[in-house]
Amino acid sequence: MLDTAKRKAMLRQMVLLRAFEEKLEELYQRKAMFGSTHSYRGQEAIAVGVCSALQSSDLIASYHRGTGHLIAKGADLYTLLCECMGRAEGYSKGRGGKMHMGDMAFGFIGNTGTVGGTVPTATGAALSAKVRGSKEVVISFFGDGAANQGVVHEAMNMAGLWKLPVIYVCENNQYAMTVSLEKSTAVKQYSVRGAAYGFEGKTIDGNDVEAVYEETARAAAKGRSGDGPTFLECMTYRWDGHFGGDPGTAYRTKEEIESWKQKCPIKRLKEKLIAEGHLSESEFQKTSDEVYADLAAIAERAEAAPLPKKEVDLTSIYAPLEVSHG
Amino acid sequence: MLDTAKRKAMLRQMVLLRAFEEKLEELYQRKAMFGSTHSYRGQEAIAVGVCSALQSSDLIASYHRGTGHLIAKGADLYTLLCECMGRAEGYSKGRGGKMHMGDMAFGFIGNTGTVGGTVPTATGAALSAKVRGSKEVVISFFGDGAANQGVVHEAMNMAGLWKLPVIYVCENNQYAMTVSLEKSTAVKQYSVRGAAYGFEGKTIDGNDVEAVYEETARAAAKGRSGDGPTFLECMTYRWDGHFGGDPGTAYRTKEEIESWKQKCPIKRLKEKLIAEGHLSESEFQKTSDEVYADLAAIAERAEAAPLPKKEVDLTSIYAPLEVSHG
Amino acid sequence: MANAVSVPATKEMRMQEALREALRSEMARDERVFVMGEDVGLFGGAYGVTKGFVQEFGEQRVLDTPISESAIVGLAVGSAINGMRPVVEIQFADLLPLAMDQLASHGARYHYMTGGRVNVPMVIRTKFATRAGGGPSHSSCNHGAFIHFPGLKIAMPTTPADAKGMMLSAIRDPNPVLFFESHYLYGVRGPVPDGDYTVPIGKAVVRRPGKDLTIVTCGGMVLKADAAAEQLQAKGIDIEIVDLRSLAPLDKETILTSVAKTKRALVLDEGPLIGGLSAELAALIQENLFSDLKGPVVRIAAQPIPPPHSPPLVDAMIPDVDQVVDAVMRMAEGGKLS
Amino acid sequence: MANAVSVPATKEMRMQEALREALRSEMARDERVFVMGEDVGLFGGAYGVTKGFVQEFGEQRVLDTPISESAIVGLAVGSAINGMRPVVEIQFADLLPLAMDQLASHGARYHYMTGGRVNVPMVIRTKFATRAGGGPSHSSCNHGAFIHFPGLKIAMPTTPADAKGMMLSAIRDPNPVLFFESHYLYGVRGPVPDGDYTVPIGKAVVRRPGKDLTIVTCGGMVLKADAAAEQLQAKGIDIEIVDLRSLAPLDKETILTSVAKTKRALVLDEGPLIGGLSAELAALIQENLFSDLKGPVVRIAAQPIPPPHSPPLVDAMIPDVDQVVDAVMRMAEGGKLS
Ligand SMILES: Cc1ncc(C[n+]2csc(CCOP(=O)(O)OP(=O)(O)O)c2C)c(N)n1
Ligand SMILES: Cc1ncc(C[n+]2csc(CCOP(=O)(O)OP(=O)(O)O)c2C)c(N)n1
Ligand SMILES: [Mg+2]
Ligand SMILES: [Mg+2]
Repeated sequence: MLDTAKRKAMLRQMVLLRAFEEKLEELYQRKAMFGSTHSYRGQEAIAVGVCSALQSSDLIASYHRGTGHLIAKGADLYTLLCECMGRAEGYSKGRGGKMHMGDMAFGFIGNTGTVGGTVPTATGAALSAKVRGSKEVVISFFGDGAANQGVVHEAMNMAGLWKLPVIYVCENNQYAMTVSLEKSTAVKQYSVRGAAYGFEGKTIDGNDVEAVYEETARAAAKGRSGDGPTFLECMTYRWDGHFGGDPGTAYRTKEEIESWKQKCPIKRLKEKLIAEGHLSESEFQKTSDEVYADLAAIAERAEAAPLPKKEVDLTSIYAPLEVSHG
Repeated sequence: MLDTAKRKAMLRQMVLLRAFEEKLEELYQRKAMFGSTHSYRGQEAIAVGVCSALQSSDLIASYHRGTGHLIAKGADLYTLLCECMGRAEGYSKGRGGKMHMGDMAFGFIGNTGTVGGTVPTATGAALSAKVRGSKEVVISFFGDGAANQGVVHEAMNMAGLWKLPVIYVCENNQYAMTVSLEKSTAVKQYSVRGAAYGFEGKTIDGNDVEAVYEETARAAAKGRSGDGPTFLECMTYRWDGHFGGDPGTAYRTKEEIESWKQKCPIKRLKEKLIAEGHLSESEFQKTSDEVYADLAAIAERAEAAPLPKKEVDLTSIYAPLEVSHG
Repeated sequence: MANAVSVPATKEMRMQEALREALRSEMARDERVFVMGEDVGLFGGAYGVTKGFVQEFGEQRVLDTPISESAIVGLAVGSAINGMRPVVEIQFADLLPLAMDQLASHGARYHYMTGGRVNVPMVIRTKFATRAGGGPSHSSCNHGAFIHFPGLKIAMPTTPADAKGMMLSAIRDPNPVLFFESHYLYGVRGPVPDGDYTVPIGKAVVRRPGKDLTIVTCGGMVLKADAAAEQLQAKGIDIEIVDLRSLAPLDKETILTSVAKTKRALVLDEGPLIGGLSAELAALIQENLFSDLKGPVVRIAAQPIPPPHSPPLVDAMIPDVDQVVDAVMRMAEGGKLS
Repeated sequence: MANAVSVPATKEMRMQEALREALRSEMARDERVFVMGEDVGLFGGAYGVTKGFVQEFGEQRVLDTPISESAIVGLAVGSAINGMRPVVEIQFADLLPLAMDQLASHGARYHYMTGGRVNVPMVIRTKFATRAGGGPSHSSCNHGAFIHFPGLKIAMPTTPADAKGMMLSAIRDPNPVLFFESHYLYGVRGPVPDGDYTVPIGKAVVRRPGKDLTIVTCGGMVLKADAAAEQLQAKGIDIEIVDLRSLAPLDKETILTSVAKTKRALVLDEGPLIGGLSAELAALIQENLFSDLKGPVVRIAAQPIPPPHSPPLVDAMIPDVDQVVDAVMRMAEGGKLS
């Protein structure tokens, strides 16, 4: 069972993830952020539950709705905000924006804007872990819409075949842009697809951060001991539109959105901790205020940071040759 | 139940398919055939069982091991042999060879040498049938190895979603080139994948032509009445190597090959008809001799047919514009 | 009637609207035409081109698809072979590589490789343009790769009128047509002829006549070429602009006729420099008109890097008006280049 | 020691053997190197390059894969990012479009788009060549499309020695290297230096020195160029042949130095004519050396059609020696082309 300190840390993390998306939305509105946002509000329990169950040597691969995963895995907020704002000090020096980053220094393989595109990357990282005999476990985060990409199928078949230490975390927020689940797939739950590749598939409540933690921990232990992949389908909902500027109401009813806001993962853990006597409303408020204030200060610094120079460095497309071949 | 005449016709067809592969092998050995062969010997019950259950307006899409499907669907033997030998009068005027043909005149959508490549094509043809409200059913033939291609997954998901009149006939001959099933997939039977796309998947004995017929007829009726696709996995074995020149013994034991030869689909139906008193050994021999002799005569004609001219027609890559858009 | 000379009636509209008008009228006219793609239904397509279609034509003919680019194109090929005229939306050009095999090795080759027995009358619409905020997966200009695959026709209209006219031609063409729509041009308004107005695939147009130097270009770059030509006019240099409109087949005649006249050519492309459209144009022109040319064919294209995210990096990558003006000044002034 | 001047010891071998030697020694030297692909295990790869590897290095380092080109490349990318040095076999170039997204939009872009934080040291080996019996899905030459995607390095060795030397360089390169192996050259024998012999990626070589005209080419076409040069020598025309060896990055210096000297250039490519390597070379040369050139850069490339099946059609499609000889005669004889 999770101890109180850990649960409080997870609560704080979820607040941070939410604060981050709200900050991005504000920057987007002010046109301080280039490109679009893809708000993670409502889905925080998944990134936090999963990443809290990992060891620091474990790895994650992410996707377009990826800011939450990165922060939960340990990204530096200033560097991340710089990248969102196209600053030279961003993770990708402004080249990638928030959809295109990667930094193995904190176990972040990468994300891209191609739906499903990093599922094979994550699977390949797990193959490396297996071949090297390391004990790393790799998380492959992706959305429900990504589950229908061909390369996802191909990668999962290989993972099942070679019993790779990878956990497929499908964040089923029930929509791919404007297309609802029932319009894009004939199955009720994507977790049935685990069986198509010879491994376990399970659907869980993605708004229950403790459940996400527990299932991840179990799947990770399984992966580490050579028992292969797990497909974890986490049912959830995005509160906001698909991207900045999309109110998200053309294809979803107000009632549906409202009903899911009631299932807020932050509210849920907070109320539980209060009910258990481990937290007070004012203590929560204080934490939350701190998180928001710290973030605001960092964002201000990032906004003041310089843009890259207007120049093309043609050598930037290749990594330099290593001097010695050992 | 199948009447005797039909079963005798199917027997004759299977003999023809076998004779055809043996003819190709002979042409290949003499270098009269360009490119490689992909022998269908041992798998004849599938093409014949499936195509015998179809109406002439139904369609098939095929793959590299495709000569059997085409003949069973009604291809002209002379034109087909011409194509195998790169002759100008071949189905594709010598452009495609036996792996690249198509002729809607007999319901043949096409085949290509890209493993899995025609599964979406077949599925799209079924989409057309549905949108037009025609009663066509489409057969998508492919091998076990093809089942792991991404586009196959994508197409099947759409077929399940839109309840398309398509039957996925997976000819599981247990090897993809030299790679055995257990080295390329974690599932025991590919038919479990039907469930991953919300439709029925079934594994049947692919060497039992009557079973193949019955299951196809059932699945076709289902497709015609709007109840969507079926995944029919037909267990079988190729007697020969993967392609001309491959003895097929580096990755398979002699015993395994021999045991499957005992399960010969032709022998099976023939012995059954004899046991039932509907056929005699000599009658069978006569049929068989006829088939071989006819084919030999056609092959001789095809071999004498001219090659295409050594010239490039740059206009050949586009279909000409239609005169009126009326 | 008094007014016997018919002046074609036109309406001002944006490119999206022109495309919508073409698609809509063709769906009404020909029931084989249907639309499929991600978010083309309720949402009306990522850029609103199919807005209202699902209401008008129903879900059977306006199909929202799963996120499966390869099968989207593959099913379009199959439905085209079996009698339909699919018009597919791929949300942006960066996603075309996902469908490359179905597009370039299947759709584009069926006619040829079946000896002409099978036709694939389909249209693949996609948006492109390198722009800030898009980044490496959302703003690639990869049309230059597709001209290398025989069997595809490729359209890239610049004006709303051409968008309508070429879309009608594309849908009616018995071949696969890859239809590139520039992000920059979606919002630009222009007159569009009413009714059944078609513009042939495979014909370029002289967008601006001039005598001193030809700029061969297409898509959004036509506007930059024109802005450069205005500045150059003021300096006494008279630019002719050839707008390709179709990248495959290329209209060699229009290109070569123009350059034979001006004797100087600059090719301007939004795609990356190496091995793309700009290379083909330069190679073609010098091959045919070497002795007429007063200097080398100069290429201005995007820098050969993946499309970046941050505005200054994008600005440094894609060709701009000043760059064109400067290059022309160098070409015209003599010295090594003349 | 008596013999102080070291003459590098060589062995005669075929290109497959040279590739096998390079791969094998590198797998022995560096345990991060592993091999994956269809039929690379027991079968030793479709062309025997990895014969014996599974016995020597075990199934962990020699992985037979399912038929899933996109994920094969995608897993290679992921394993490379996570510390391995994958060497992938894609059975033939026609299958690369299936993996185009993972190759060109993922593998090729990670380094750039992560601001240099992530490297993808992988090699993708593939076979190519248009030849009778292959047909539209088994004999495409599509290298010309890949040069258009920034971030890939592309190798195409001609000799067994280069095959070995470039394979060693490719495996050690921290970038994705697409390695094209010509079907025609697999069987050609040549001397291969023993030991740790490397040839840099990005450096062309003058394969035959000459003074009258430069043929810029690569892969199997180098042999045709050489045969043509022999015939031309007899007619008094002295050909210089530049063998590119690397298509990305292109070795502009070697190309331009040669043409600056000979003042005439013919580019010869096995890929289809439009928008590929031959276009890039012609554009590049005329752009840089226009005033030195005595005539246009002439392109000889495959006809822009899908690769056909029947021998006469193939023969008509791909460049042959006579065609090169004729073109050179026309270029050299004056008249319109000189
Ligand atoms: C391969 C690909 N196809 C289409 C798109 C356009 N697109 C961006 S996000 C998205 C929906 C993704 O849905 P899902 O995977 O469920 O993730 P979510 O946005 O719901 O988190 C689409 C269609 C894309 N980026 N990549
Ligand atoms: C996409 C693709 N990958 C690889 C190949 C090379 N190849 C040709 S046939 C084949 C095996 C196919 O196996 P399967 O689908 O089981 O069909 P079978 O040959 O057993 O009938 C392979 C790997 C190919 N033609 N296409
Ligand atoms: Mg979703
Ligand atoms: Mg098989």
